[in-house]
Amino acid sequence: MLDHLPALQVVVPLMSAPIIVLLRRPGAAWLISTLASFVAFAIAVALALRVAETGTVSYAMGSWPPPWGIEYRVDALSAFMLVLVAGVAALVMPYARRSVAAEVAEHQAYLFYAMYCLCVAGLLGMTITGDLFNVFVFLEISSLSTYVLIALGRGRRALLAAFQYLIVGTIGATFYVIGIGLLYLVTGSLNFADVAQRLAGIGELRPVLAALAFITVGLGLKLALFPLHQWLPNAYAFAPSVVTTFLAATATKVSVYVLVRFYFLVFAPSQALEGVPVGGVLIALSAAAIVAMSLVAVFQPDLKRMFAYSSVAQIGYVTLGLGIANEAALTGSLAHLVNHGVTKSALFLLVGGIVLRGGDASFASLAGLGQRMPWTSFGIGVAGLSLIGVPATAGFTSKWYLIAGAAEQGSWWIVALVVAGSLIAVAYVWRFVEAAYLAQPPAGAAAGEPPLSMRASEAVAVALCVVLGLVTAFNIGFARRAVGLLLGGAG
Amino acid sequence: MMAVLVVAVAVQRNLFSVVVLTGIYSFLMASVLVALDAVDVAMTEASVGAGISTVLLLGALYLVRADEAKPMHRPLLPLLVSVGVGAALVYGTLGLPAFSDPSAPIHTHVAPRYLNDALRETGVPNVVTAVLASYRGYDTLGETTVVFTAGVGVVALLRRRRRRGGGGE
Amino acid sequence: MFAAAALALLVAVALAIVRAVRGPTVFDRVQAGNTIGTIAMMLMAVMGFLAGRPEFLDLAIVYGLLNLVGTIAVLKFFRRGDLGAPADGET
Amino acid sequence: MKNDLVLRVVAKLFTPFVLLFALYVQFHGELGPGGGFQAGVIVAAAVILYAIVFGLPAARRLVPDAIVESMMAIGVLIYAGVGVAGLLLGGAYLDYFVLDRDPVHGQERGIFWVEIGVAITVSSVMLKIFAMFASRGHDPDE
Amino acid sequence: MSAESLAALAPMVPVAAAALAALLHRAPNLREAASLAAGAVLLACIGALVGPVLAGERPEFVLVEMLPGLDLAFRVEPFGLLFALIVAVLWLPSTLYSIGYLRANGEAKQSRFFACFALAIASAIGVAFAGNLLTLFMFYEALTLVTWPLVTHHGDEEARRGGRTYLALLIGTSTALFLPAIVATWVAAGTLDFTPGGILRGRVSYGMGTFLLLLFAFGIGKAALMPLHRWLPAAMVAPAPVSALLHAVAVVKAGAFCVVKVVVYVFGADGTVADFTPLVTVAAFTLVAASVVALRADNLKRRLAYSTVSQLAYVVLAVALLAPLSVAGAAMHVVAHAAGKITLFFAAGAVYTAAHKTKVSELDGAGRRMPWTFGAFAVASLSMIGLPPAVGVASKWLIVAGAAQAENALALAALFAGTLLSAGYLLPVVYRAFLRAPAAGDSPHGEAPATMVVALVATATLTVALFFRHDVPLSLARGLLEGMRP
Amino acid sequence: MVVVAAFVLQFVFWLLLSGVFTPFLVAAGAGSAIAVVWFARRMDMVDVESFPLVMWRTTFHYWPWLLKEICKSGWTVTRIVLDPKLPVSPTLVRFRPLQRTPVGLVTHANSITLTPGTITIEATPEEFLVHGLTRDGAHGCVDSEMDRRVAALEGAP
Amino acid sequence: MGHYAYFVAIFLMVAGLYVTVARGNLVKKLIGLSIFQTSVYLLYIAPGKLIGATAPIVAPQYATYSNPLPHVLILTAIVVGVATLALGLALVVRIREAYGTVEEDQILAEDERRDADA
Amino acid sequence: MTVGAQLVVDVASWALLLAGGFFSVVGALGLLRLPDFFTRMHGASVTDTLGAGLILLGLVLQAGLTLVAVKLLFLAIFIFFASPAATHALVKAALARGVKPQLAPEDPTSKP
Ligand code: NA
Ligand code: NA
Repeated sequence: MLDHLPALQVVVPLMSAPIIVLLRRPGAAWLISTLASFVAFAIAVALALRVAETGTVSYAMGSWPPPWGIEYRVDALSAFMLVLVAGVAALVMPYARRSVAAEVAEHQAYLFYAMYCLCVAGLLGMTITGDLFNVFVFLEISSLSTYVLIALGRGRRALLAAFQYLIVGTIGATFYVIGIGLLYLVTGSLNFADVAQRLAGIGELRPVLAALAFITVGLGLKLALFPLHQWLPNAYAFAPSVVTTFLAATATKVSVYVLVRFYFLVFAPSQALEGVPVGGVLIALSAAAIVAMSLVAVFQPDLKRMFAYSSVAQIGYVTLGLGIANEAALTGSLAHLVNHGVTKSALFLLVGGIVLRGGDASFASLAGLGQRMPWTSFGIGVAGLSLIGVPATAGFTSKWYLIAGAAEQGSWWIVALVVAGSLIAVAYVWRFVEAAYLAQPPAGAAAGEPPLSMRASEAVAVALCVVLGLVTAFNIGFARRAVGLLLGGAG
Repeated sequence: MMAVLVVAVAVQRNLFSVVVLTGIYSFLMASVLVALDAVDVAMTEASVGAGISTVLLLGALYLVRADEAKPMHRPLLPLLVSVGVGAALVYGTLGLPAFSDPSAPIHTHVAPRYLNDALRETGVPNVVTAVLASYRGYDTLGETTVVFTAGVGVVALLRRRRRRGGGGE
Repeated sequence: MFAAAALALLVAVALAIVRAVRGPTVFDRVQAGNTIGTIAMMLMAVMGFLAGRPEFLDLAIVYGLLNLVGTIAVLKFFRRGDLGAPADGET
Repeated sequence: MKNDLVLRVVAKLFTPFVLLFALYVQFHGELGPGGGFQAGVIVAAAVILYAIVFGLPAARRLVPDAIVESMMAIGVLIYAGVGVAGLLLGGAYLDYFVLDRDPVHGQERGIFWVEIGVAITVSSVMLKIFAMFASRGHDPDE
Repeated sequence: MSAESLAALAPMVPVAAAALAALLHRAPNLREAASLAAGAVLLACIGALVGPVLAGERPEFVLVEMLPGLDLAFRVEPFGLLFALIVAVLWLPSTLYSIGYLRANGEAKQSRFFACFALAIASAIGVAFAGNLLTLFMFYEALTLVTWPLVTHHGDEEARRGGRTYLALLIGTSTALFLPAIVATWVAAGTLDFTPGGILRGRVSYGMGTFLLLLFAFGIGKAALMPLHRWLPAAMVAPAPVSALLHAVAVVKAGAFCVVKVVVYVFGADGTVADFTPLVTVAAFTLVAASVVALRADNLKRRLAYSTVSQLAYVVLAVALLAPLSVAGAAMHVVAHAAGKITLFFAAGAVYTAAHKTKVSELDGAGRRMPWTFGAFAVASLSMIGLPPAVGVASKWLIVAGAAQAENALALAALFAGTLLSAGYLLPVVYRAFLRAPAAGDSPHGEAPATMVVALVATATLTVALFFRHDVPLSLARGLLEGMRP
Repeated sequence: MVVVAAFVLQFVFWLLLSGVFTPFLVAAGAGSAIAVVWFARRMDMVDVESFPLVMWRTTFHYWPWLLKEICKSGWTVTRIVLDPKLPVSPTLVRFRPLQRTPVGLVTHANSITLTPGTITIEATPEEFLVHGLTRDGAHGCVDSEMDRRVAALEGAP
Repeated sequence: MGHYAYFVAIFLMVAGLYVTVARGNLVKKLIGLSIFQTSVYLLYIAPGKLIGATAPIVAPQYATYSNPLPHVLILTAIVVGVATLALGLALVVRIREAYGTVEEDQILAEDERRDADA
Repeated sequence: MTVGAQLVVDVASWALLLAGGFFSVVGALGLLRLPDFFTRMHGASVTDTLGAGLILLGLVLQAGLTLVAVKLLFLAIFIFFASPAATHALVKAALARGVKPQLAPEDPTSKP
C-alpha cells in the first residue's frame, strides 16, 4: 500500500466529501474531515521522507504510462508543498469544530466540511499531479469549493466577494486552459516532463510565448499577483475564519507553486525565455505589491482586511524571489511560501477567535484586547513579528535569503524594497499592538479566550512561527533541495 | 453567425433574450463541433448549452427578476484588455501548424497510440470514451467531482433552514 | 447533394438568426431559437450522411429533446415565472 | 400546467422514451457518441421536463430530495471506488486491467462502472440544482 | 559548573525571572523578591565567569542551527563579559529602585513592567554573549521589542507617540541598515562569526567597506548617532527606572557595545577595510551638538537624555579612532557612563517621586531637602564630566590619549569641547540644588522612598569605587585588543 | 396488460436504437426497459392516456391524410411568404371540438398546429382557439374534416 | 482554411471576456464568462480535425480519425463550465436576495453607504 | 439493388432533399418577413413540417432498409410531436404575457 501513497494523498480527502454528504451529520462530518486531513498530512510527510530518501517518485494513474496516462509526480518541490497544504489542513481542523459551529448554520455545516475536503483534495491534486490538464481539473475542484466556502461566511458581503472571486477565478482558469492548449498544440503532450522535453527542441516560439503569457496571467489571477489581486481582500475578509486561514495559507501558495513549475521546469529549458524580461516584470510587479499593498494594509479598518492586504504584499516577496531567480532568492521564495503560510495561519486563526468572541475584528473593538484576551493578543504579537520578519521567527529566515539573493546580484534597491516592506509591516502590526495593549477596553466589552480546542490550533500555529524561525531544517532545508531541482532542471 | 450572435448577446439588455440567444449560440457551436468530428463534445454541448444552461438561467432569472441596467461609464479599459488578450492569442496562434496539418505535433505524438491501440487495449471502439474513462480516467474522476462540488455547493448556497431540525430536506 | 441541402439549411439558419437578433419580443427570439433547433437537427442528420457516418443521428435526437425541454421551460417561465410552481391552479 | 392538455399529453408520451433513450446513450457510449455524462443530463432533463409540466412537488414525490442528494455522493463514490478496487486488486489507482483475469475485459468492466458513476452523479446533481433554483422562489422553508 | 554552563545559564536567569513575574501577578511581594533573587543569581553567574575568561577561556556553545551555515551561537569574550557584568551589576539596584518608584507612584501593570524589564536584561546578555552577527542582531531586535512596553508604560497618547518614535527609529535603522549590512557581510564573507582581526578583512573593496561601516554605524540605532538619535529623547515618556534601563543598563549600552564589537570583530579595527574618517566626523559632531542641546534643555530628563547622546558619541568616536588606547577607552567609557548615568536618572526619578518636579529651573534648594539624592547626583556628575574621584576620568583619559595617539585634532577638539559642555549642563543642577534658596510657596518634601535612595546611593558609590578599582573593568576592556590582532 | 405493452414498446425501441445485438446490450436493453416502465409507473405515466392502444388500429388511416393536408397548406403558406405583397389576413377563430378524450383533443390540436397556416392557442374540451395566417385558413378549422377524422379515431366515446 | 478557426475562437473569446469584465450586471457577467469558456472549445478542437478524417470512433471501414484527445479535454471543460455557471447563478440569487439588485455598481454603492453609516 | 433502381432512389432522395432545403429556407424567410409574432409562427411551421419531413424522407431513401432509417423515422415522429407542442406552448406564453396578435381589420372575432 505504501507504493500507492501518491494516489491516496488526493483520494482520501476526495472520497471523504461524498461520504460526508451521505451521512449528513455535522459531528460526523467534522470527524471525517479531521481524519482525512490528518491522514493526508501523514501521507504527505511519508512522501516527503521517501522523496528525501530515494528521489522523485512517479505514479502512473490507471497503470497507463505517461504521457498517455496521467502521472503523479512527487519531487522535492511538490513534496514540500504537499506537506504545507496537508499540514495546514490538519492544523485548522481542531479549531474548525467550534469555529464552524459558530459561523456556519447547523444545517449547512456538513456541506461546509464536504466542501472543505474537496478544497483540500483539489489543492493537493494540483500539487501532486504531473499533467498539465489535470492541474486544471483540480484547480477547478478547489476553486469551486472555495467560492462556496467563502460565500458561507457571515453577511452578504461574503456573497459578493465569492462572486467576484468566481468571475476572476474562472477567467484565470480559462487563461490557464488557453495557455496549456497552446503548449499542447506545439508539443502534442500534456505531461509536464514530456512537454518540457519536447519544448526544448521547438523553433517556433510565438505560441510558446503566448502560452507563457496566458499561464502567467491565469495563475497570476489565482495567486493574487499584483495588480490581479483585487478579489483577495474581500474574499479573505468575509469568509469564515477557518476558510480564510486555510486559503491564506495554502491556496495562493499552490498557484505560485504551479507557476514555479512552469517557469523553471517547462519554459526555462526551452529558448522561450531568452530575451523575454519575465524576471524584470515579476520583480517590478512584486515591488509594487510589497510597497503598495503593505501601505494599504496600514489603513484598513479591521484586522481581517489588514492581514488580507498584507497577504498580497507577502505574495509579492515570493514572486520577487522568483524574479531574481538565483539560488538564495529562490530559496527565500519557496521558504516564504511555508513561512508566510504558517504565519498567516496563526494570524487568521487568532483573528477568528476575536471574531468569535467579539463579533468582528475592527480596530475599534480591539481596544484593550491584551487584558481581555491575553493569549490571543500575545499570539498575534508573536505571529506579527514573524510577519515583519524579526529574527528568530519564521518570517525572518525567508527574508534573509531574499535579501541575500538580491545582495548577491548587487540589486541594492531590492534589498531596500524588502526592508521597506518589513518596516511598513511593523507599522500595521503595531497598530494592533497599540490597540491591544495601550488602549483601555471599552466598558462591557466581551472578554474571555476562545474555547480550548481552538486555542490548541492557534498555539501550534504560533509556536510554528517561532520554531520554524529557529529550526529551519524543514522550510529552508526543503526549499534548498527544491531549488536544486529547479535550477538543476534549468541547467 | 456565431459572431453576430455573440455581439447581440453583448448588446442586448433584456436578460431573457440573452438567455435565448446563448441557447442558439450553443446550437451553432454544437453544429460546428460535429463538423469538426467532435461528436461526443457536440452531444455534450447540445445537452448542456441548450438544455441545462437554459433551464438554470431561467430558474435564476425568475429569482433575480431584473433586466440589465444601462452601463454607467464607457468601459474603455475592459475593451482594451480584451482586445489585448485577443492580440496576444493572435500572435500565439500565428505560429501554430496550419489547419489539418497531419504532421502537426498533436497528430504525431500521444494521440496516435490512442487511435491505434485503444480498441485493442480497452475493447472500446469509441476512442473518446476510452481516453476519457480509462487512459485519462483520473481527469474524469476529477470532472465528476467538479459536478459533485457544484451540486453540493448550490445546495449549500440555496437550501433554506428547516423550521424543525432534521437531517435532510 | 447532401451539401446542397446542408447549404440550404445554413441559409435558413442565417435567416432565423437575423430574426433572433432583431426580436423584437423575446417570443420572436424563442421561436427563432426553436426553428434553429429543428434546422440544426436536420443539419446534423445531413452532416452525418455527408461524413459517411449516419449513426450520429443520436446526436440529433439529443438535440431535439433538449430543445424541447428548453422551450417548455420558457413557456413555464412566462406563464408562471417560476419553473417549479405546483402544477395546479393555472392562471 | 396540469390543465395544459397539449403539454401534459406530450410530456406523458415522451418521458419514458426520453428515459430509455438516456439509458441507450449510457450503454452505447463505448460504441458511439455519448456516455455517462450525456446520459445523466438527459435523465435530468426528463425529470426536469416532468417537474416543469407537473410541478416541482410532483417531481419531488417521484424522486425524493434525500435520495437525489445521496445519489450525488454515490456516483462519485462508485467512480472513486472503482479506483480503489484496482488498488486493492494489486494494480495502480484506477487500474482496470486487474479487474478481470482478461485485462481487456477488465478495462471494459472498469469503464462501464465508471460511466455509471458519472451518470448517477451528473443526473442527480443537475436535478438537485434545478430543484434548488425552482424551489427557492416559493417555499420559504423547504 | 563549567564556564559553558554558566554562560548558557546567564540569559536563562532573567527569562525565568520574567516568567515568575508574570506568574506571580497576584503576589507583588513575592514577585519582587523573585526579581531581586534573580538579580543576585545573575550577578553570581556572570561574576563567576570573570575568572575563567580573564584566564583566557572563551566559553562557547551553539543553541541551534538557525539557517544552514548560520548558527544561533554564543561566545563569551572579555568585552562581552564586561558588558554583561555591567548589566548584571546594575540590574539589582534597578530592581530595588523600581520597586520603590512603581509603588510610590502607583503605577499600573507592574507585573508586565518587571517581566519586560527582566526580558530586556536577558536580551542584553544575549547581545553581550552573541557569537556571530546574526545572533547579535536577533537579541538586539529583541531588546527593542521588549523595552517598547516599558517605554509606553503609561499607555496615554504621549506615551504612544514616544513609543512610535522609539520603535520606528530603532526597528527602522536596524532593519533598513543593520540587517542589509549583515546580509552583505554574509554574502561577501560567507560567515558571520565574530573573528579576531575582522570578518571583512580582504573580502570587500575599500569603498564597499566604508559603505558597510556607515550602514553598521547608523544601523545600530541604539548608538544614537545624530541624526538618528531622536528615539532617545522620545523615550523620556517612560518611568524613571525605565530611563535608567535605557540609558545606563541595557539599551544604549547595547548600541555602544554593538558598534565597538562590529568595528573590532567585523572590520578588524584598522583602516585597511574601511575609511573611518566619516564616522569620526559624525561622532564628533554628535558629541558636541548633543551637548549643546543638553545645555539648553530645562527638562531634567531631557537634559540627561541628550547627555547620553553625547556620551555615546564618545564611545563611537573612541573606537573609530582605531588607536589601541582609545578602543580600550571606549570599553571603559561604556562602564563609566553606565554607572554615572544610572545614578543621574535615579536621582531625577527620585525628585519626581518626592517633589513631582521635572524641570531644572524648579530645583532651587532641592538639595537641602534631598541631600542623599543630590549628593549622589553630584558624584555622578563628576564622573560624567571626567573629574576624580569618579570612574569617568579613567575612560576619558584613555580616549584623549588615544586621540593623541591617532593624532586626530578634530577628535581632540570635540573631546575637549564636550567635556566643557558637560560641566556646563550638569554642574548648574548641582549648584541650584544646593546653593539656591527654594522658591517661595514650594511645598516642603523629603527624600524619596528608602529603596530608591539606597539604590541611587549604591550606584553613586559604584562610580567612586570603580575609580579606585578601575583595573577590574580595564583588564576586561583590554581583551578587546585581542580582537584587533588577526 | 398496459405494463407489458409498455415494456415491449420500450424494448423494441431499444433494439431499434441500438442495432447491436450482443447478449450484454440486449440484456441491458431489457433491464433498461424494465427500469423505465417502473419509473414511468411512478410518474403515473403508464396509463391509457400515454398508451392509447385503441387508437393504433385507425392511426394509419389518419396520418397519410394529415401529411397530405400538411403538404397542401405548406404550399399555400409558401406562396404567401414568397409573395412580395405578403397577402396575410391573420384571424382568430373559436369553436367547440368534437373530441372527448384528452388524446383525441391533443391529436386534433397538434394536427391543427402541424398544418402550416394554423395554430391552436387554447385547447380545452369546451373550446379551441385557433390563429390562422389567413381568414380562409382559420375558418377552415371550424367544423372541419380533421375534426371529424380525429373524433373517429377515438372510436365510440 | 489557414488559421480561420483560431480567429473565430479569438473573436468569441474577446467578446466573452469583454462582456464579463465590462458589464456590471452579474447575470450578464456569467453569460459572458460562459461564452469566454466556450471559445476555448474551438481553440482545442479545430486543430484536432483532419480533413478527410472522421470522428474518432474506430470502425473497420475508416483509416484516419481526428484527434480524440482534445475532445476528451473539452468534455471536461464543458462540465466545468456548467458547474461554474450553476454556482455563479446560485450566488447571484443569494446576492439579489441580500441586496435587492444584481447590478455591481448598485451593490458596491450599497456597501459603501453601509460603511459610511457604521 | 440494380444500378437503375439505385439511380431512381438517388434522384428521388436528392429531389426530396432539395425540396426540404427549399421549404426550410422558405420557413425561415417567413420567420423573417411576416409582420408579427403570431404570423411568423406560421412561417416557422413550414420549416418544422415540410422542411424537416422532406429532408428526413430524402435521407431515409439514402439509408435504405437499415436501422439508420428507423432512427430517422424516430426523429421525424419526434419532430411531429414536439414541434406543435412547443409552438403551442410558445403562443400561449406570448398571449399570457400580453403580446397581442395583429388581426385582419374586418375580423369579426374578438381577441381572447
Ligand atoms: Na462516449
Ligand atoms: Na401550423
